[in-house]
Amino acid sequence: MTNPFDILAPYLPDVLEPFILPLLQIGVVFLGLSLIVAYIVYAERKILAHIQVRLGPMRVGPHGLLQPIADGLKLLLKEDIIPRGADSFIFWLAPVISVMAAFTGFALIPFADNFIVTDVNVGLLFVIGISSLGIYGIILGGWSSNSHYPLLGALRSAAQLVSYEVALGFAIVSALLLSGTLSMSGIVKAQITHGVWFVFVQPVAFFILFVAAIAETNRNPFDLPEAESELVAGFHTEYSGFRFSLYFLGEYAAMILVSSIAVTLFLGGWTRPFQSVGWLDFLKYAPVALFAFCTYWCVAHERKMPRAPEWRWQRLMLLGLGGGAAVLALVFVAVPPVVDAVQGVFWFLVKVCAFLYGFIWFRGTFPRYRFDQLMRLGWHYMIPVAIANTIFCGVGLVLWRSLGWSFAGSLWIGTLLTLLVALLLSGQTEAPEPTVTRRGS
Amino acid sequence: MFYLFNFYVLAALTVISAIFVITRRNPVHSVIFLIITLLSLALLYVQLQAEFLAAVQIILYIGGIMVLFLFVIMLVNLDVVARQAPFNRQWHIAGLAALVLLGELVAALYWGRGTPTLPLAPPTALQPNTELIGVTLFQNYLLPFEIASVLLLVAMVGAVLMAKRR
Amino acid sequence: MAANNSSQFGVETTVLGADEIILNMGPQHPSTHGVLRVKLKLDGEKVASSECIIGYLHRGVEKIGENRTYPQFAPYVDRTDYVAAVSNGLGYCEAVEKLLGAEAPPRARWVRTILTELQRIASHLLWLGTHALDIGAITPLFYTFREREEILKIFEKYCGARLTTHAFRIGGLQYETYGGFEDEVRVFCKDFDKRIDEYEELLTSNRIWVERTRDIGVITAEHAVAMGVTGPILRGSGVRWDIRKAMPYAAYDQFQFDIPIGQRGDTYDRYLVRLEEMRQSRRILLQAVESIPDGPILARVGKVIKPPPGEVYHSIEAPKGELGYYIVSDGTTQPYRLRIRPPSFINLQALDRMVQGHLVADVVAIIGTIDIVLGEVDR
Amino acid sequence: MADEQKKDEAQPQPPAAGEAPKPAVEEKKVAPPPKPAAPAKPSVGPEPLDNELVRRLRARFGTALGDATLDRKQAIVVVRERLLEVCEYLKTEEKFDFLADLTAVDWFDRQPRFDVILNLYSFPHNQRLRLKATVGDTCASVTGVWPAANWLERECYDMFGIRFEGHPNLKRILLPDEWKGYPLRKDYDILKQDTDWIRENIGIESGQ
Repeated sequence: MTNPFDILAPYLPDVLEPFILPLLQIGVVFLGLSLIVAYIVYAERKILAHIQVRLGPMRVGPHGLLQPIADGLKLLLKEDIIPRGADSFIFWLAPVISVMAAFTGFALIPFADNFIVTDVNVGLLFVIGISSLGIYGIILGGWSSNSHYPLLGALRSAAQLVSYEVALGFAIVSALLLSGTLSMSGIVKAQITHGVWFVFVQPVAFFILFVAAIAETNRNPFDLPEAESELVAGFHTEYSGFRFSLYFLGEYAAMILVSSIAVTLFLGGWTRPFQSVGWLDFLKYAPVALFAFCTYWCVAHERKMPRAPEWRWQRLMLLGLGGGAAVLALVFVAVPPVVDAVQGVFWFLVKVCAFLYGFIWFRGTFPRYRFDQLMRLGWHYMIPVAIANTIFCGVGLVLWRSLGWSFAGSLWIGTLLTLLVALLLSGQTEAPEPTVTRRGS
Repeated sequence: MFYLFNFYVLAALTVISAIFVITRRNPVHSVIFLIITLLSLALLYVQLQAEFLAAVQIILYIGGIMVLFLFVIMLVNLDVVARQAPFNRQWHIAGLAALVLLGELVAALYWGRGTPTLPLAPPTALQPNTELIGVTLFQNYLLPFEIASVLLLVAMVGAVLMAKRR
Repeated sequence: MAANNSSQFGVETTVLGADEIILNMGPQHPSTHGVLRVKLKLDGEKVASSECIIGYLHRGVEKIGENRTYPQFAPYVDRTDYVAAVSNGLGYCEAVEKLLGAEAPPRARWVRTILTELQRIASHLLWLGTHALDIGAITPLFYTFREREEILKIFEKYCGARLTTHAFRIGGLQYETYGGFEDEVRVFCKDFDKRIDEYEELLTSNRIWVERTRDIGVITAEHAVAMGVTGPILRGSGVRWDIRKAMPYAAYDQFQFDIPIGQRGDTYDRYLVRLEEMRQSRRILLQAVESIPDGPILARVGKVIKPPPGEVYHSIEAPKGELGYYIVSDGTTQPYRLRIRPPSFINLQALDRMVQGHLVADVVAIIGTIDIVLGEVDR
Repeated sequence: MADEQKKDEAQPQPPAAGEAPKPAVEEKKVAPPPKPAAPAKPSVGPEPLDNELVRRLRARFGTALGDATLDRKQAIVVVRERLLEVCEYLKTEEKFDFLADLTAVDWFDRQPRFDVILNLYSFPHNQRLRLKATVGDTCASVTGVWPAANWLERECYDMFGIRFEGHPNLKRILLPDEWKGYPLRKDYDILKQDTDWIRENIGIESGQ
């Protein structure tokens, strides 16, 4: 549990001591996140493009790798429009709230066992509380634009967030019951002590958390607040330029935040898969494999590029990337402490990325719910199932603690009971039967 | 020193934004200042090392109740005249009440001068206050807690009933 | 709140009574498919009634028709329903042929059938992509456009144009088919069945899709007939009526195909009907491409088209419904009166009944399911 | 070319049943008997029509009907007056349940000036019939008979200025409400367009 920044501690003046280290970490997280967000947008465009048999960005840099930077510059340089009749102060404030709420939450996320800005003992509550402030960015932005599409989008968004927050809360409660602590790193440690990720004993809670997370971040199929066929762009219709990019940043940061929460609560945070299984130790060289693959990919694609001189920079860049990845891979292999040091962050990011991929995948696959259907799903299915799950999780815990049954087994009994409830709830609707006949004429 | 500085900043923020809450003409602005008041209160709780209270304050008041306030204000969509009209018309009575309260406070502080100050608890002693609150609520005061929750339920059902009847 | 809202554009709300609101959609709205403006009267959340305000794209095509000779007007009909230009051309050319008392030679009729069925598929593909997009599924659009591209390539190779093709001439065809035409149609048909399965995989059993379309915008058979609705909407309501069968034109009497019908008359049924129609069109294509007869492609209609006095009404089953041309000739080279019976225009009339009692979000789905092209509604 | 005169092959089935089998290919070759002897070459130009339907109509409405003709094998019946009654009869008794189209033709120097054209279709009989109502500038509205006529009559009013009496909402549909003139009349040409409206509402000078 040594914080890498503690090395600096002796050299700092006493008065500043409590500030410098967190500020450094905040800086790392903030800058890193901004970059990650930019590249998540890139990844989204690329993945969606490949789902939709397109290429996606290809022009700026090799395979469009510099596209996010170009986009960022473009957004910064665009004219900043405040609509006439808008409440300019709130119009200015709203995107800031949105970004702040999303970024502040990361202060409490344990990226690794030694990399967390501040480990508060009510960490989880704080993350949830602060991320729930993000809704103000949406409501106020929609309201202050003085236009109908944004207002409708904001109202929808607020109703949606408030509804799904309940289900989200109940899903979180079951993870809390299992770990017995509100501290984020404590929850991960509880999963290490139990030797099992909570997703394997509380799949229903995980599922509810996942669905609620999609709803909370206004992603497809719950992207009603920004349904472009109905509300143009929802609450940020009137925003342009830098303010718009702030919203964009906030939205994607919120996506990462909820993914991080889900990973911390249910997917074992920074631990590698099956940490208790000794012979899987070779998995710690997964970063090496990843970077080696990057090198291979870069080199392979460089060979496919045209030899024309105007492609020279693109080729050089790709080779440079590949070389960098190769160097990293070599360092990992050559210096074992380094590879051990990045384990936590690596696995954490891998899991978060898997989540984000799911978000993008859904966007490419699903149609959009109607508003009343979304509400019905939330209130009629998600919340009752979440409550049932919490109760049966408690029952399972009692079985485990008092009767001495096995941990996983007793919780699975609870899960099965929850699934029964879910089945009863969903039994009310019948499956669609095809009604179009072709024969005859 | 640092904590003192923090305290004064937060206290000033609380008071000033509270004043803004009642002087703004635009209800949405009032709500925003109310949020700031509540937020700085939450930060004051953090100063007192009552993190749980602070978190609950944020989640419940700021994340929940104030959102509904905003929601209602936007839905009701007061017309322009009503919005321009100040809703704090009873300056005199309010000022009088505030003066009385101030006098009371001053008096209490003045007469209470002699009582010994409470010792500051060492930070470590307060560490697991979440558990403490849990124990207090669910063991020592279980009955009042449950009664309070039933009361809230009754209020909610009543509100739904009244809304339905309309 | 409504300080700076123009009444013309975007959403405008006016509070009428306690729960009555007028909501204005369009003409510049992403999902009204052009410049349709719909005024919705809302009762709380539900739509009480609606009024379509159209004409933003009115170009006076019928008046133009009275001032052009018969062949000169043919390209204009491509611009009415501009996503199904080939079908428009077929209807017009056949109407004028009927007026002349001429008939296109068999080879021309076969090629016309093939191109028109390709156009039906293209039009339905465009509809499917945009309809799914309206309901929030972004991916089908790219899949359907991939296939539509193949069809447009065939059009381009055949007549040099992709969208407003002007593919046919009065009396038959101007161009002989290019080498490999049949093969390309065959290749397209070969893949196309699997491609429809792909769309179905994304949508048909998707729970969200079903919930968004099932029992939305229901129109019963009686109402559909009373409102003059034709095409897939009429068939979705369970009326097995298709002009290709009822009054065969071109070469449709030579091919085997079925007319799919729905039962409930809702958006989901219309979706299934259109998908099945694409499959049936593929069937027609496969039969037609195997049996194209040899022979001339243009009947003897003379250099100057000068029909004897009289009048004719000829209608075909366009992708969107019954597309009719009513032409009155006074014996000169220009029509005395030329009327286009636009399927979109008349189908749009049923919108009011279809949206009543639904939510605003459903209006988007219902406009999508009617499959209008504003160029044809407004002409 | 479809033969649209199949009067005697009645298959009275309600359209709603969805099972109405449509006469397909082979029926086309059966020559409909009531038609006057089919000419060897394609019939072009109007010729008088006298079949069961027309006789029934004449028996019922007498002089309200004008000529009945067959033009390019398509039946046309001229209605001079009592249009609404004729329509109601055709819909209820003769099962012309579908109004395919309603439009008008301006005969400029004729009195009465306009023909209102109603293209009817019967699902049970798979048969079309064209009614031609000769009218001045007012005509009875058939929206009560076929609701589909609503927009079609509005368009007709918009383009020809024919007033449809009894229409629930007779106002312009394609052109702006304040537009002056009726574009499809023969005495309206492009120089007569409403330049004032364009100047006021769009703020440009008309290019004509």
